[in-house]
Amino acid sequence: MQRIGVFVCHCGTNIAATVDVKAVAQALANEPGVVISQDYQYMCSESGQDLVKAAIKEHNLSGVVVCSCSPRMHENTFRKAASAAGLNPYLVEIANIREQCSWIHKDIASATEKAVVLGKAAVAKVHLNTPLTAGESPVVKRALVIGGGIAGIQTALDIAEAGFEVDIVEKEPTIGGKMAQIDKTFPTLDCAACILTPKMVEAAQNEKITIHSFSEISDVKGFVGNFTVTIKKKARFVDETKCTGCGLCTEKCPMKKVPNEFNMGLDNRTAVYIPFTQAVPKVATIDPNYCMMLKNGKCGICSKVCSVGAIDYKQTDRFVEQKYGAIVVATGFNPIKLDKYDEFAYSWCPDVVTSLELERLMNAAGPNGGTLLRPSDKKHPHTIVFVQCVGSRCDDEKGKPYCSKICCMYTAKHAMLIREKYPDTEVYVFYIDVRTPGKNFDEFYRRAVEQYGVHYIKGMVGKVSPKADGTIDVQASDLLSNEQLHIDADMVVLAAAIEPDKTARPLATMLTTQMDTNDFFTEAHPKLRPVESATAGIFLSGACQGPKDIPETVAQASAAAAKAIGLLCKNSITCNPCVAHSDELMCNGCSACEKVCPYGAITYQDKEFRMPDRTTAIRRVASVNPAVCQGCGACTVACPSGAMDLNGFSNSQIMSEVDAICK
Amino acid sequence: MFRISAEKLNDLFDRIASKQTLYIPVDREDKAAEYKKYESGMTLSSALNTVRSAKDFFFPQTENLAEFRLSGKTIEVKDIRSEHEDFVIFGVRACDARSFGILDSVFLSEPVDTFYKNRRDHGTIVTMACTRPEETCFCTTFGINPTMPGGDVSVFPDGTGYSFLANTEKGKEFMAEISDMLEEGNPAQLAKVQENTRNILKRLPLANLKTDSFGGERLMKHFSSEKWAELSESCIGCGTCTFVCPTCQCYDIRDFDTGNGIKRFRCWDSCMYSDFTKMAHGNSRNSQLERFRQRFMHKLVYHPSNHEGEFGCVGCGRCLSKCPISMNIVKVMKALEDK
Amino acid sequence: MQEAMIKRAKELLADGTVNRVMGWKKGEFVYDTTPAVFETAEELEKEFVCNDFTQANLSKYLIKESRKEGKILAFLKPCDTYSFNQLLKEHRIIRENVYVIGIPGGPKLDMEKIKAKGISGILDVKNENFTLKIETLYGTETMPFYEAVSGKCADCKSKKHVVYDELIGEDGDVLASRRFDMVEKLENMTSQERYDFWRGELSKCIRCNACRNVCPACTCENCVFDNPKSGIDQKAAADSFEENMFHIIRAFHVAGRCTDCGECSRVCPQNIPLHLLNRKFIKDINSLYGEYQAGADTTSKCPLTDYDTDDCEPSIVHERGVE
Amino acid sequence: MQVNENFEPVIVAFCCNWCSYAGADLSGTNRLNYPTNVKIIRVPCSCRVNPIFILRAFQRGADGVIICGCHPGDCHYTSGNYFTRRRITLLYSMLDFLGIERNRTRLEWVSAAEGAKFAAVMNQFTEDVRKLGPNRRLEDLRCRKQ
Repeated sequence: MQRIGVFVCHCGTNIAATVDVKAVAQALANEPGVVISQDYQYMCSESGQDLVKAAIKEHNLSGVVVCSCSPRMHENTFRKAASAAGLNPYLVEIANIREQCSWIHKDIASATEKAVVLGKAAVAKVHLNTPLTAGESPVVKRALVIGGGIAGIQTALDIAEAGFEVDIVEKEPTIGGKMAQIDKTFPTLDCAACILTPKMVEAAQNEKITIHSFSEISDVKGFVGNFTVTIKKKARFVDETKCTGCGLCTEKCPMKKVPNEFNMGLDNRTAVYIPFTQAVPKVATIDPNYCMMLKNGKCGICSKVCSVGAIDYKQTDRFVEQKYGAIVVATGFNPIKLDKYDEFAYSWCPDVVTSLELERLMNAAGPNGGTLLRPSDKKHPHTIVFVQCVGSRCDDEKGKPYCSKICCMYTAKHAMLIREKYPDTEVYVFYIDVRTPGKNFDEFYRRAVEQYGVHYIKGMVGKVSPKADGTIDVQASDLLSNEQLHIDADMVVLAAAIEPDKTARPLATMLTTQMDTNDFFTEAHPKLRPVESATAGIFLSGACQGPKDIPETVAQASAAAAKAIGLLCKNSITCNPCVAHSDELMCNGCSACEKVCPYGAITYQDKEFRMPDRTTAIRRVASVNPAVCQGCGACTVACPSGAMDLNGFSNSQIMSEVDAICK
Repeated sequence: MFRISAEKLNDLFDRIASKQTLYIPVDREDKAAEYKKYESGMTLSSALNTVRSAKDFFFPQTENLAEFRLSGKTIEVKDIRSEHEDFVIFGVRACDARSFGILDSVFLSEPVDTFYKNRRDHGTIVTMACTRPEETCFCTTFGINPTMPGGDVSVFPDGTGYSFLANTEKGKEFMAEISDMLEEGNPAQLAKVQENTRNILKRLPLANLKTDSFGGERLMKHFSSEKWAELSESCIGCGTCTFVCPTCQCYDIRDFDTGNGIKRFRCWDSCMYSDFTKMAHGNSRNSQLERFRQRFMHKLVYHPSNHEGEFGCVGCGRCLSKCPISMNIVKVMKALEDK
Repeated sequence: MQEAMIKRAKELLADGTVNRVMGWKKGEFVYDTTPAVFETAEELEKEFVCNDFTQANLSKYLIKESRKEGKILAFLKPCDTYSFNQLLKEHRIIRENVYVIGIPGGPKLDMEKIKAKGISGILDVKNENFTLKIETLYGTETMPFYEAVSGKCADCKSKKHVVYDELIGEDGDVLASRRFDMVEKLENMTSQERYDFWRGELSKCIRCNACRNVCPACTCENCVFDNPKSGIDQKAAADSFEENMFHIIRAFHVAGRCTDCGECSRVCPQNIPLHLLNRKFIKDINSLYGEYQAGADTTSKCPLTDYDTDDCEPSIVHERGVE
Repeated sequence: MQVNENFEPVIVAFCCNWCSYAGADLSGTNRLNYPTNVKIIRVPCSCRVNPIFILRAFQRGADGVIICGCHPGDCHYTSGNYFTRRRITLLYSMLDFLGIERNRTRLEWVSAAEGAKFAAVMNQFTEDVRKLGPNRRLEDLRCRKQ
């Protein structure tokens, strides 16, 4: 038999002025199971709480109902009080008779009547409350950062700084990402390599950081605090532990006609290669698509020249399994492919380039050693046209609906750098809008226009047509003067939209995190939890969550690191006990619950059961991981058999409240 | 024997209905027949039988037994029994009429089910002889004569009218009330109709079905028969056969919490259901085979064993036409009978 | 057709591909065929039947059968393959243990429709050029074939088999059926008329559970209406509310999963048009969330466990049609 | 339709803990009045509301049922209210199909900041239900108050 205590709070006059609290206490005293019903001036005060505690002990209460303010205010207070008196804190229910009764009603009689009903509903519910214990789950004190661009590096450094082990998994042979390819950075125009490479080295030298370059994630299991990740270390045919990065193999390699992806295919590299001088780790990699030894067993020069014997043609993919407490996703972005943009002649005219290609063309480590020359004839370009929003803010299938955010600024940067270095070159920028919010951004853009005389034209380029004389006819409209323009350009630079890396989607599936329709990772809350994914223990860093420039990326990377550190600091996580659970005897194994779970908390297993007809059967049944479940209850309604129920808000509890209210 | 011509039948109904509640079989929109409370202008159904049997009048699907009123911490028990009003069921076929006897043997034996008895005491059964049996009919298997349907009053249609014959005291009282509307009967015409019906009965596809292989003494033989597995394998475990059956009499007693108290009621139960006779230890019959076997063993073996050889089936054929997967007592009997 | 099926079944039994055959068994009359499992060629020869009355959907039996020793051959009509696929999708059937032969579907005949014509004492029904020649105890009767076609076949949605290992006969196409006409007709009634219609129908319910137990989507280990722990268990509709409750919740639980096989209405002893409830959900899903046919494949997302951020608001219910 | 002046509808409001329940609290904090007929049941998310609860409320004597959740896109659990929207739309449509008065059911999105909206919604809904009169089509006679 239940022994329920009811405690009605006056809240000074906040409640007592419109609700006859004594009448409420009296009415609830008559409810089945209620053994004591009291009212008090301020139930949340020290002495009020003592009243509750004393009653719990004196009457050996099995449940407590407090009729007071919103549970959002003091539910925790009274749970703690109950706990202190030896009653499970989840045997406390609050009837909200202030915010949802005394404060909104004026007539004492009807407000009192309503308060009684709310009290009865709480009593009915508490009858069915069960003691709940918040579970604890240990935290593995190691973090995984997926992606080794500036976001990943910054996150890893911050986590390592806090004293935790952290692994970076990078799919390319070197970390550094897109920033390593960039020449100068806006709005300060300092050299990207100069600020990035020291960080790369720092990451490599930090003893808390392990870099898995040329590696991918192949499997993720587990949950917050306790992920088990399988990392695929792709065969690079060079023993990382032996290679000194001397580069002799790359010099001697006879296969020299491999498109160099670091320079956006604008020049060539060898089959055995180190992507760039400051690569980290500075280890050679053999490209099996081009290496003659790997393709047909003829060559082997690199192996002969390597003084440390690092070349290993027999190397295969290796799989490493590691446990992590937190995972940070920093998979970054890529410019979209422009092969569908026939109007810009990108596919067939070498002098129509993307902005990232321009970065390489202008970079001292690029194909031309830093001198801006046209790719086609290596001549100095005198007229350059920049086209903004290529594929950004697009409604059609070719492009992306969103603003890529960084293009306005880097184009201003490019224009300014060109005008600075080659004053005889005319620069035209066609734009829809120039968007420059950000510290010193608009000033930067205005300098390009005012100080450097860049021609900004509001309008869209309609057609880019390469001409026989080597120049390019750019046909465009000037929306402000409302006229059609033809510009004879030497080069055209397209500001291609950026999109999440293609590896992000399968990764999101493995991590059971959510993505938006553009494949950007969805944050747990757009305003209040911007660097956490909705899946506990998975954090977001950099452009994988949305387009970002470098300062924003670094800021978010550190924020993600802070969140990860916050998690790793704990020895264990206290789980919310109000989570779903499945009654295996009723579960059909139909997977409906799993499909609506936003957290991937539900898994299935085949279990042997003794059936009512005395046979045994193997049935597929759901089980909920209480450490991952957040208690939304979506699964409980998706489940047709009612096998899935929610602690603290069970079907029977809610129905008992319904019954009490409608009675 | 007294007679009324067909065109005056509704006048008769009006008369009866002016004195007590009258139920007659009428056609629904889907052409299936059901008993309805008579209202002036209703037409008697020409269908052989109703979808639901006439047992509903004495043993309704749900029936309130008691009430508990709850106020605060006190409980008050309320007896809600009241005397039932007199009523007449018209047009009951011979099979259903026999089923009342089978129900009586259960409900009226000690301890008497007073709810059932109350309804039984106040009901007058006016039966109707069959003239056009269906292919699913096999009442003769159980010794029922559909040309002499029994009940308190038997009615015999002859094509142009109906002859009435009182069989009981209650029947005679009923006849007395309507005697002024009746004329003298024509026994010769009636005999011709009955002769014709008897000839059809001999030609029925199930006319040769016999009960010789069944009865209490065959218990162990049939109980352990290997045929049950095959017979029950496609049974979906619904309650259709039991709910349309005129002799199935199992019920469950349940409490419904209205919020202000408890309403205790009984409702039909089906031995085909997986939770039938579920007790604290679990269920006594856990497989559909056992449940299926129970139903037919009850009708063909246990019932005659407990009730002086009377089988628990009247051959009305409802389960034959209504079982979702067309498994029925005839198939069971044919599978189990001595070859 | 029946001969070809028996022949093929015997071959597959003989070569060990399967050890059982799921089909239909002859009854006392032409129409009372029963789903059955056959284990030998002799049984097949003697009792296997496939005729105008073999309507029962065999898919649900395969939940249990596919968990038994060895592989079973199942003859599935087009509509049954949808149910089969849906059950595969819900992990209820073990595919490897079933050998599916797709057979042509209906139109099958409904005995009740013949009897509704006042034809009684039926001994045999023959289809002669789409005229039914019906032998009865009271002489020979005739009626047009199409007037006896069962409700589920009259509204046939597809003659295409969505899953099979082999076919007997030709595969058909998805049809443009007019199956939503009656739903639409009801939608265009006034609220009061709809209420009266459904009260009239649902008040006939005797809660025999035939609709639920035959339904290939109702495969719960323990139905909420049988489970006292659910708090809403009921054995009989003790009040009109409980009639509504049972049928609303049952329709809701199969919404997005119901393939519209029509078994619920076929088996209802009281002829309640229960399929209209399921069809209402299907029609709503199609019009609000995009065309969706449950069971058409095993990979698509069920509309009720899926969403679109641009989904319509429930206020659409308040705004459209007739109040 | 005839309005019974003395009829006081029973209205059950399911509110999600994170947005609408907080919105209801805010309308209290701001002393924005709505009728006492409305009684709130707190659920973690609107997607916790099982159609069974809604029918149960009508069975037990509710005259109107309203569900309130976070605005689409703002769900604390990211996707809960999207599921709610589909489920409840279909359920309400089914109730309408069965001839249950459509104004007895409602779903509204109320954020934690929308105390005024919460009060306005409840005032409107109560008025709509009051106009409909007592729920007779989906009640359980056994539960009717004597």
